Amino acid sequence: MITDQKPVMVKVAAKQVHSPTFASLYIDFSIDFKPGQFIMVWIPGVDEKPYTISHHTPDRFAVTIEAKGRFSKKAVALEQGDTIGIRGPFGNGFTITPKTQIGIVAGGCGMAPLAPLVDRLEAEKNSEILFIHGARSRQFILYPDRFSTLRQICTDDGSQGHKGFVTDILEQEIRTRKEAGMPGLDLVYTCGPEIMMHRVFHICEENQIPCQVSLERYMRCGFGVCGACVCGKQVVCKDGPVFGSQTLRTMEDFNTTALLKSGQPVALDQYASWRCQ
Amino acid sequence: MITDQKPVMVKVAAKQVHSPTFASLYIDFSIDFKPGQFIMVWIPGVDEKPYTISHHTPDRFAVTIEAKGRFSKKAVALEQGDTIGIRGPFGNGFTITPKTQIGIVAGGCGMAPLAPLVDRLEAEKNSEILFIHGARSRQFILYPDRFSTLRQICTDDGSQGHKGFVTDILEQEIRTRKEAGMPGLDLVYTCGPEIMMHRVFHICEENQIPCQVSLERYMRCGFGVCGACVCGKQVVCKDGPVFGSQTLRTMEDFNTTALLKSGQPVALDQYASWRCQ
Amino acid sequence: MQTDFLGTSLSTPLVLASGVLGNNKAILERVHDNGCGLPTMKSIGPAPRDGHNNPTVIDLGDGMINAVGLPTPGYQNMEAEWAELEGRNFPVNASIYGGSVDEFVRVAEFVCAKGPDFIELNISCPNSDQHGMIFGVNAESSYAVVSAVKKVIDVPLIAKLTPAAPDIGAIARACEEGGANAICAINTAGPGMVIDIEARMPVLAFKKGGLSGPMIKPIAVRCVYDIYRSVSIPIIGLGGITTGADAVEIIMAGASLVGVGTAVRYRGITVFNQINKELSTWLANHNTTLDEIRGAAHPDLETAHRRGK
Amino acid sequence: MQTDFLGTSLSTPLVLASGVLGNNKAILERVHDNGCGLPTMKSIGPAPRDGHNNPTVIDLGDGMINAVGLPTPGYQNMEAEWAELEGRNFPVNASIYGGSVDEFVRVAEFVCAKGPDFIELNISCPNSDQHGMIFGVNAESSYAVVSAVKKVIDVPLIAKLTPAAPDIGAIARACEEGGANAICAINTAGPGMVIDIEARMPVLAFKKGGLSGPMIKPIAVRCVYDIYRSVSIPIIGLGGITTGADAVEIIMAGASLVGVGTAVRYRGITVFNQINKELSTWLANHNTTLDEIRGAAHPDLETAHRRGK
Ligand SMILES: Cc1cc2nc3c(=O)[nH]c(=O)nc-3n(C[C@H](O)[C@H](O)[C@H](O)COP(=O)(O)OP(=O)(O)OC[C@H]3O[C@@H](n4cnc5c(N)ncnc54)[C@H](O)[C@@H]3O)c2cc1C
Ligand SMILES: Cc1cc2nc3c(=O)[nH]c(=O)nc-3n(C[C@H](O)[C@H](O)[C@H](O)COP(=O)(O)OP(=O)(O)OC[C@H]3O[C@@H](n4cnc5c(N)ncnc54)[C@H](O)[C@@H]3O)c2cc1C
Ligand SMILES: Cc1cc2nc3c(=O)[nH]c(=O)nc-3n(C[C@H](O)[C@H](O)[C@H](O)COP(=O)(O)O)c2cc1C
Ligand SMILES: Cc1cc2nc3c(=O)[nH]c(=O)nc-3n(C[C@H](O)[C@H](O)[C@H](O)COP(=O)(O)O)c2cc1C
Ligand code: FES
Ligand code: FES
Repeated sequence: MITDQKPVMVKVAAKQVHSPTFASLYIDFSIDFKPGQFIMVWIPGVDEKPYTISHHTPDRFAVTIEAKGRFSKKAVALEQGDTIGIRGPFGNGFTITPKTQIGIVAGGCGMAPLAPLVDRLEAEKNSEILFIHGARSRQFILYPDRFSTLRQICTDDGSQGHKGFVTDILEQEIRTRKEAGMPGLDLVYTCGPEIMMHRVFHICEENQIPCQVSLERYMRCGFGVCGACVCGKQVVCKDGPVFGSQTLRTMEDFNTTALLKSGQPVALDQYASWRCQ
Repeated sequence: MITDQKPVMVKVAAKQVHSPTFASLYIDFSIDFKPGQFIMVWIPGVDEKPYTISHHTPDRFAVTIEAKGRFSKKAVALEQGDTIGIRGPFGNGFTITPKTQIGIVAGGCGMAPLAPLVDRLEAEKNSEILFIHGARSRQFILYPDRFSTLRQICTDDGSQGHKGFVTDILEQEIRTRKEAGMPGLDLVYTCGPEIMMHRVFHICEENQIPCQVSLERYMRCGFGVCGACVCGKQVVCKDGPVFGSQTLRTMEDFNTTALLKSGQPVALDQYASWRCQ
Repeated sequence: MQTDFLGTSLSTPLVLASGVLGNNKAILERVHDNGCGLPTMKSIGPAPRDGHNNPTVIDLGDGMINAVGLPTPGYQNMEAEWAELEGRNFPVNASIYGGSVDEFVRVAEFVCAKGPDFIELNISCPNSDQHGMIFGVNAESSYAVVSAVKKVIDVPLIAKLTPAAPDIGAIARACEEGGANAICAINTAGPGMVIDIEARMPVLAFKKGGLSGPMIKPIAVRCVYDIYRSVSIPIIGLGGITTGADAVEIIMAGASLVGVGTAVRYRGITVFNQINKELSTWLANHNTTLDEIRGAAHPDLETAHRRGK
Repeated sequence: MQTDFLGTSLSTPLVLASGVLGNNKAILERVHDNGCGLPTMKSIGPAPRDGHNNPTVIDLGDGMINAVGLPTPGYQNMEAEWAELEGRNFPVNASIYGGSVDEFVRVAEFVCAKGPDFIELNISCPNSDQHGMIFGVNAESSYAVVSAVKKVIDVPLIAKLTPAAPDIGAIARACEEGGANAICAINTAGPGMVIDIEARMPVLAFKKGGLSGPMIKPIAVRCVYDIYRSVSIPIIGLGGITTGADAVEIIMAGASLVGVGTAVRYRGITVFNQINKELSTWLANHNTTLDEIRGAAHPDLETAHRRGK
């Protein structure tokens, strides 16, 4: 079935409310998929926005949405049986290469694209995972019981784990391993607020660790034609949303600039709509 | 390769002149094909008309054309290296069922669609062929050396074989076989002037022999949409051009009516453009 | 799926597009027997006309391009066909064209006396330099021809429109005001041209041709949507309809009947039965009816407007 | 395949269609590096505009439908981009639009001072109620806007036309008379509409959208063919061009340069290099040149007319 042309209408098969603002919508539909790819979700009469696939089995998948603006509030208010349209999957997804020591650094619902990646790494059992997850507070920690890998949690308010940033833990881990003569990280995957990902990238650069980040920009087509999502010379929906260290090094707009709906480039803090945290 | 949409441009690889008015154009092109099917031949700037495939190998085929009107005169005047467009093959082709005693009755260049059928029957060696071929005169006998099966020839002027009609021979053969207690004909394939085919059909009907005739009508699309070629409720280009006894029995327009280019139905003699003889 | 249309009961809501197959009574009947509720005859013109030389009809895979050129025996030369049609047991839509209001009137009056169930004015054919097109792109001339013909015929009048009209809703309204009982939309789109790069010339002998089939379906749906919002007479929606889902789509845009032409290329003459089956299966699965889905893509319009057709 | 166009030397005869990718300097440069001789910027308008809500761009398999709705930062809010473009090593075509002749003039004058190599007037975008369309379907208004803009700019002016014009040749002639240095054709066709039958509403938020890609190629070829016969200025031909063979086809219809938009969907950003390669292979195999095949589908026209472009 062709799923990347006009929307395929599907029903919400189940809904899981994670917190006052986070919910996952489950869809009973077989979709071809690679961790890190996204779909366009259409709520007829409202709008259409990109969401990462946050859970995937051969005949069911989910998206996890934070209620933030007009669209995402309507999305988390959807109930079982409601009909939405989906197009996709789009984007490149994470590059998965056999590595031993893997870092996963998630911020807020930046956990969404990373979750199926962790599922996959856990199933493949080839690697040891350093898993760091930050959130506003305890109740915003997504998928608390999903993974066998232990997560190191940070919260802004200290309601669970470390009070502070995921990057504190990442830096400390890298330092500890180095000092202990333990094997260092071979690769770090990260998703979360762009400022966080930028910091993770730089920590990785300082320590010569390859890094993959998942970016977010305003999107229209989702398949590399309209130009709405360009970030420097990268087309986020098509070349990305995942970018590796080599590309990130030359990506001037990373953590600095994003285009508004009008096409106007603005500083990221003005854009304000990046990955929910 | 899609060959039944817009014309595929091909070069005339070889030309064989059979008589003052008949020529075969050979094309080095692999075309999927069943005996009895036809292609539309486009001479750019001139016109496009249907022609039966008269010779077929995996990488070469031919059409055999009688110079008659404006288009066919240009067609037989084409030379090796000239470019034409072809679309097809179209139509149903002959239904080939394993039979022991097969009659082939060709009139003039009605030999064209029957020739690859005879080639095939000879190759399959399952049947005995009664092969009758009529023409104006000796020099109009197509493919004199092509077949291993002996042909019974009739000419209008008696310059070769029987002076008279193919139907004379057909009737006589049927009678002789019956009288001699020999096995009768299981199936007759015929192509030639419609009046001849009609007569062949009736002889077959009288003797309970199934018959297949290949009809000809003015054509535009070649694939059953425009309606130019309708003959009663049959669409000649798509349901035909080959029709079997069962259909022929209900086909009021067979040997009576054909549509002009304008769509006007006229008596066949007025139409005047049927299978060249 | 028996459907009432302007007082005539049709066995199905499907219409055979004019110019496709409908060259004699036998084939119109066969199309009807295959599930077409209303077969349309090939457009009948004021004088005998051969149409263009070949190539005239070319498949492009996702639709066709054609410039048949309005061949017609001429309205006065069809006695045999009318005689055959007299004893028919199915309704017939007679499509006609002319080069002037007078010609349209003359043909319509003559044809009407022959007893078709409907007369369709082809004020939209793009394939001839002299005929048709001028009426369908202009509201005044559309009104003029429709109102003039309306006076001389006593069967329902269908106006067939071209998507080339800058504002097809306005044309439809002019036709309604002129007395049209229904709108048929759309005729072929474009025109387009296909050049063969080896021959270095257009493939069609007439060079340009009208586009039909799946590639024009979005244009057809948009036109029916626009027309539905501007008239209250029923619409025959066509242009690329190939499946039951396509039929549902154009009905939701506002069509009461659904025309099928080019799809015969892709699914054969039995396409009518196939579409009927798919359509009724869809309706059954969705526990709904044709009446209920008609115009469903216009939730802002009065239910009354939707049900009126 | 270096090509001269209105005095500027282009690395290839390929043009990036406006509205496709060209949202910043980096991507324009990338497109250029991938074999596009002339990248066009997304159309710049008189005031900031968000465009329509999503869905705005939908692939239909054989083309796309879009109603992006002319988003623009507004001509006065693009200093950063102009600053970046200043040091560029590739030519840029700045597409602009306005809601009135005055707006066109204001935007054009301002943009021209920023140093684009060409200014393209989008008098043809069908996606906004207020903008553009009105000019491109009417010869007088096309003349008015072109001639007014021409007075205030000192780079070559390209008029981009819509296939919705009843007589696109006449529009092109009016633009030529108004001072246009080249014609770009075509903008999207239709408009069309795609209704989702489960949602029972149009898929695009704006309901209607322009059609692009392979499904409109026959319309584009016909338009370029018509324009070629009515003007003597060069034509940028686009609409569905996806392969080298498509490029040859539209060049034979009369195009001097070939635009590429929707094909990026089907073959990626490297589509430009792919088309260049296919085009030059075709030319080599046929022992011919771009100049020789340009307008080849018009054997009746003077060679002089064909060579002049
Ligand atoms: C590849 C990708 C994957 C994504 N995956 C997820 C996911 O898994 N889960 C998830 O919750 N979200 C995800 N998003 C984000 C999601 O697409 C929406 O952007 C998010 O849900 C907010 O949408 P909204 O319409 O509700 O909010 P908006 O109405 O867009 O508002 C959210 C905030 O952004 C600002 N804003 C919105 N649009 C603009 C604009 N054009 N210019 C400037 N500011 C703007 C608003 O002012 C507000 O502060 C993803 C985005 C991308 C690109
Ligand atoms: C399925 C099929 C297979 C065929 N196979 C062959 C084949 O293998 N070999 C072959 O030589 N021919 C074949 N033909 C016939 C061929 O297509 C042409 O009809 C034939 O070559 C004559 O074409 P023309 O244009 O040269 O002659 P025309 O110019 O068509 O003239 C030929 C004669 O027909 C009359 N005529 C032509 N068109 C009309 C019309 N519309 N209405 C009334 N009278 C008309 C003319 O007055 C003239 O007497 C086949 C036709 C069909 C339908
Ligand atoms: C070969 C062909 C011939 C046509 N001839 C006519 C005609 O004579 N009169 C008319 O009103 N429409 C004519 N049309 C247009 C069709 O009736 C129909 O409006 C159009 O093809 C769109 O429908 P479709 O996509 O289902 O084919 C013709 C179309 C084709 C393909
Ligand atoms: C998503 C999209 C956005 C477009 N935006 C514009 C625009 O802003 N200005 C313009 O002149 N044309 C615009 N167009 C039209 C294209 O430039 C081009 O004329 C049309 O798409 C036909 O070419 P194609 O088939 O190669 O895409 C847009 C087309 C698409 C698909
Ligand atoms: S969203 Fe259209 S190019 Fe990325
Ligand atoms: S030639 Fe068109 S239907 Fe037979």
